[in-house]
Amino acid sequence: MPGYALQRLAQAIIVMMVISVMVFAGVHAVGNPIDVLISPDATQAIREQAIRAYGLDQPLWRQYLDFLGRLARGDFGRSFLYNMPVLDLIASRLPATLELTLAAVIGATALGVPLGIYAGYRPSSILSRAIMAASILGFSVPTFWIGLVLIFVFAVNLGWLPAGGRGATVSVLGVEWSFLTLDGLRHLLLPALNLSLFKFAMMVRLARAGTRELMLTDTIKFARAAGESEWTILSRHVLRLIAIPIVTVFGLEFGSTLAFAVVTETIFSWPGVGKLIIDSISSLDRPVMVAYLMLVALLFIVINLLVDLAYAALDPRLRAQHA
Amino acid sequence: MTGEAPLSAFWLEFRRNRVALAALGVVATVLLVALLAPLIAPQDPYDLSRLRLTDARRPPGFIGSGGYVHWLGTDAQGRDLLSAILYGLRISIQMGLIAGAIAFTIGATLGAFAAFRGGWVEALIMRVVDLQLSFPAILLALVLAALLGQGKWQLIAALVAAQYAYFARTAHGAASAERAKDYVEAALSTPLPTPRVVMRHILPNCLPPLIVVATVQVANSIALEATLSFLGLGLPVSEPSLGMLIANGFQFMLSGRYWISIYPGLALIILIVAINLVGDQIRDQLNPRLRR
Amino acid sequence: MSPLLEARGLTTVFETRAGLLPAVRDVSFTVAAGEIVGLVGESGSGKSVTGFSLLGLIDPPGRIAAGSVRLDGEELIGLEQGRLRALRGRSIAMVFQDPSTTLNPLLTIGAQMRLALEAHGGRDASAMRARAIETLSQVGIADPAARLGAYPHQFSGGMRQRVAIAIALLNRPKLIVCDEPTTALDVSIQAQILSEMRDLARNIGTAMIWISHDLAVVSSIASRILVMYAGRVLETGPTRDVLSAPRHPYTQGLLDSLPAHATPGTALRQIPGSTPSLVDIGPGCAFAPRCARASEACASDPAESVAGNRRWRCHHPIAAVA
Amino acid sequence: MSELVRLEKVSRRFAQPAGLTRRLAVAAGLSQPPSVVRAVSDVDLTIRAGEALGLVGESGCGKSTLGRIIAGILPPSEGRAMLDGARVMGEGRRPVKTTTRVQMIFQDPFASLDPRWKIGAAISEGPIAHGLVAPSEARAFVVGWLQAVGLPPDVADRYPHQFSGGQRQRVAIARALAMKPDVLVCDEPVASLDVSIQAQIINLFLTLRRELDLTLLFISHDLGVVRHVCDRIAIMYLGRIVEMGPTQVVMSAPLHPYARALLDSIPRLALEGDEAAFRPIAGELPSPLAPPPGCHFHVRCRRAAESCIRQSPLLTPRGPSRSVACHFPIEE
Repeated sequence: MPGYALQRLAQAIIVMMVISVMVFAGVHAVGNPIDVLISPDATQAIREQAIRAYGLDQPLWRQYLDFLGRLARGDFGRSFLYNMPVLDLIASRLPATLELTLAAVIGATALGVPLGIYAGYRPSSILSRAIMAASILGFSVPTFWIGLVLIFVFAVNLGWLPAGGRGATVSVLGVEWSFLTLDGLRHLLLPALNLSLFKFAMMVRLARAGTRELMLTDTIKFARAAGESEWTILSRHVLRLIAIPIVTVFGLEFGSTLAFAVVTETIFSWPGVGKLIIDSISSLDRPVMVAYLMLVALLFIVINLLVDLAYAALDPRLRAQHA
Repeated sequence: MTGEAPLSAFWLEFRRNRVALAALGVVATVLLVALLAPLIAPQDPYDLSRLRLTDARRPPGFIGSGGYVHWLGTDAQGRDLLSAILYGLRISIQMGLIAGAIAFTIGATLGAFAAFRGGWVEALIMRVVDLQLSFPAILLALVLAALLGQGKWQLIAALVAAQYAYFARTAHGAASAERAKDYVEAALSTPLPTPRVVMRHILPNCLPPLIVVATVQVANSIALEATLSFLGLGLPVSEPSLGMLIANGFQFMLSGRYWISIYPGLALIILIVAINLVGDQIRDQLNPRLRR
Repeated sequence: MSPLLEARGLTTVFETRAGLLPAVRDVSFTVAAGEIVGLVGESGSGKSVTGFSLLGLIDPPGRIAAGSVRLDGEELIGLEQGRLRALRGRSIAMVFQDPSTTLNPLLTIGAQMRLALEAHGGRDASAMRARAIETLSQVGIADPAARLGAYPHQFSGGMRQRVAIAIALLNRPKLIVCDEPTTALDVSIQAQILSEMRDLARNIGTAMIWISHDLAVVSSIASRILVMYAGRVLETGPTRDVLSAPRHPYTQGLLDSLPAHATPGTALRQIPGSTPSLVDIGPGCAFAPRCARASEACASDPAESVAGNRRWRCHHPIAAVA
Repeated sequence: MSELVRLEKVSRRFAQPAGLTRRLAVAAGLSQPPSVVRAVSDVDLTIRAGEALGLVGESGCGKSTLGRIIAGILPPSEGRAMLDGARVMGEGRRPVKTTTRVQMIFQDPFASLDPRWKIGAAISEGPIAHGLVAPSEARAFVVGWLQAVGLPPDVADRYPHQFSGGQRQRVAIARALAMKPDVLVCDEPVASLDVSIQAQIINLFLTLRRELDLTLLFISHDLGVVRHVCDRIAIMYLGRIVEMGPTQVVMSAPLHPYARALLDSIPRLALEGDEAAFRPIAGELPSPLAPPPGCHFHVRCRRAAESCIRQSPLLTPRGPSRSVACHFPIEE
């Protein structure tokens, strides 16, 4: 097991290095940030001064090494646009995104898995067909359009819920949270619903497909032949057996939900990192882009590691392999 | 079992699912309508000289200066929405198909190559593919769209980069599975040359799962392209795709002019849902674990 | 004395797109308490479906279309689901063919045994544990207390099948349906399990229905035998009598097909043709198209003939040996 | 009879595939190297022209691997597989089969035919590619082979899924024979078939063997079938041949304790009123990943002594036609 853990750690470090090169090389190729930073009327002297100030006159590999060194010190540079340390900027935006993403993924799983199991257990019932129709829609309809419709129906037409913003927040441990106030919850509901629909559809499909295949297996027939009740079979056998693919997708989807938050945050003016990255892409705010991509990559690696650990906890066969 | 080739037997089974059949009909109709858009659209929405600002943002049913009915209303530039949607569909489908075809070719080749080469080449290729698969497509497309700038081919490149990995993974899995089957061993032990066995036996048998991925991915590219356009990173404004139409209508939504965003969205959804329904049926039919 | 299990006119059909598939047609037999009955047939003969029908474990699109199954005097067909569930595992249990797919790979053996005990009112943890250890040692698993914490993948195929048998035995059923339980195992392991099951049946008095395609396996364990073909029982009787002097031409044909008793290198007396598709089965004898003794009379369904403890369905049976 | 197939010290290892970082970890000493299975170790074997050799054993004994080495599907890790004095497969890192004179028939006729090819095309593909028949004459050629295996000519235009298991096995036989091989390797060719169909296919083998003067390697776990078809038998246990000799002699009076136990554990039809129609072997089949040292069978063997743990017995001749690998063979 320690050998396996070291192996995974080495893997993670290699991946991070590769990603840092790709991110740096990729982002460097985006336009010329000086054009954005400096007014076109600025004198050549001012231009050169700015270029030196941001280290843009150095050769590429030099910039990369500097960049790595700063990363190691936790210094991601300053945002060109907001003129503040990138890390602080992201830290101030991250809780909003995490809150939104967690609400969406947990909600989608908590609702999608039971409904999916039901749809796989009774594939021909009317409710199952309705669930599947909903999931096909959720799977197909682009997130941004659903967001528009939600705003149109609930905010514009019915006026029940706010169309954007984060609402009132409460500060806990120096971080602002929306879900602790009623107003915040009202603001959270629509964007979370919007973001969760795709994940919900995915969970339903996954749980349904797994259950449908399982119900035909000898494992389930054998449990029935032993006289176990349908509830026992669903809760003790089926749920355990479909947990592995669901945990995988839960992990992977947490990452992609984080990414899709870009869309939802844009529509609902949710002040998270998604909106930040869109703004930084359109304004070529290089340090923000780099930091955001590195952050996402790091999150992915951590999530993948957690998923693997969860696997080992769920599947005794894997425990044996890694021992 | 009657005397059909595998393909016609497949079609017979497909035909039995009426929902999937209807979806296939919708896909065909939308394709046809998009193809014939210049002939059936009441207006050429890209001809700016014909647009009248007095016709802008009119509700469905309005009769504009052109003297014909705007069945779905008009947009902020005074375009007939129905025409704009037909032309938009054309662009969306074109982008989806081109990106899908390129991603299919690159991905399937890479995956099949990895499966046959084996060893560290396979390990490396599949590692990269897995890594990329765990990275959200939208983020990748966003960054690429930002890097490469705006334009049709830049957008296609972003879509391909976001999607080839699915094809590679599927092709690798299918080719590895087929390779281990007895009929391949039988062909190799005849002996027949490996390239011939790959081209004539293995690849044709890898096609079905790839086709499933292709249907889903074409639908995904269309959605992704719309999303990128919506975020302002898509095609140039002069030839709006469906995503751009929706984005342009967004600001009028709050004032109750829903049609500018809603109708292009509906067209998009009908197309994507229909493709996914077809893909689902194909997938179910190919799943050996659901057969008895 | 009334038999433990009595099946009368059992008919199970599958509704497929190709048409109504009669997998089991009008099957009648009895099993006495403590008796081992062998159910022999080729693929598609309906032997497994018969076994599953007894436990009411037929999934759609299949259903039991007609007939009666009485276990200890209680009618099982049409029984309410809750009551049927209470009987499964407690009165009638089942062991499947492939032990690598029957056990849940994610639960320990102990947990799976506990679920089976809890299904029939098991509450006391230490009593359940004791019972689990007892049955595991009955099926020949060494150090059963330690093995309770093991997962299925930590057992070999033969050991896994023993665990499955132990789970079937847990609630002391009166009858165990064994569906090809040794087919997936190697011959040396098959021999071990066969001899253990024979001793078990003798020691604890459990009746068994042993389903197999292998005449030799069935003949080594069952005292009575049913030969099935295309959903029908063609011949029944004491194993030794049926195999040494079959009355039905199909039974004879099966025996002749075995190379074991032929002179090496000589042509076997084969049954021509292939097993019929169940969709196309007409009203007459299903074996007639492959039968050397068939005549026009075989276009009609042969009634069951009885002589002593033997029964068969044939218009032209092989004459009894004097 | 002249010697046609010859295996010289043939071994075959299989290693679990390892990922990139796993390899790095192994190289750095952080991780155990992946486990290696010796599926076949040090097998010497000859098959004479016209002979039918039966290869029997339980799962994991390496009989299928050995068959694939002779059929030129797998290269041996060590040693040589020769057909008529020439290697079956070429040399190098990725060896390819160089002869058409040995063909193979597989266990599962549902998997051994390409589902997308009409069977006529499947039968003629190899012969056309190797110039055994001109494309214009393929039709008549296919019909000839279909008739030889007892199928009507009009089935050439059908797909595999339209056939029953027995018919597919006939097609597979026709496809192999159409290459005009001298040696036919049959890997459990009747194991997945029903008893009544088994008899048909066995009869077909007997007929074809006589008519075409074929040399057979017949792999099976069913001793009854092997006894009926084969002149000579080789019994394998965990990668090694433990006993070899004329079928009748070996089966009536085996020398190796494993051969004896295997024969005893097969149930016989209880016609004679003998209840103990079989006698089980004690113990489990050991994992091929970690076979016991010395003679692999010693842990289950009643005759085992200390020398059986220390030294693995070599296959040594006993009389003119038999050989056995045992320190303490059964003497009659």
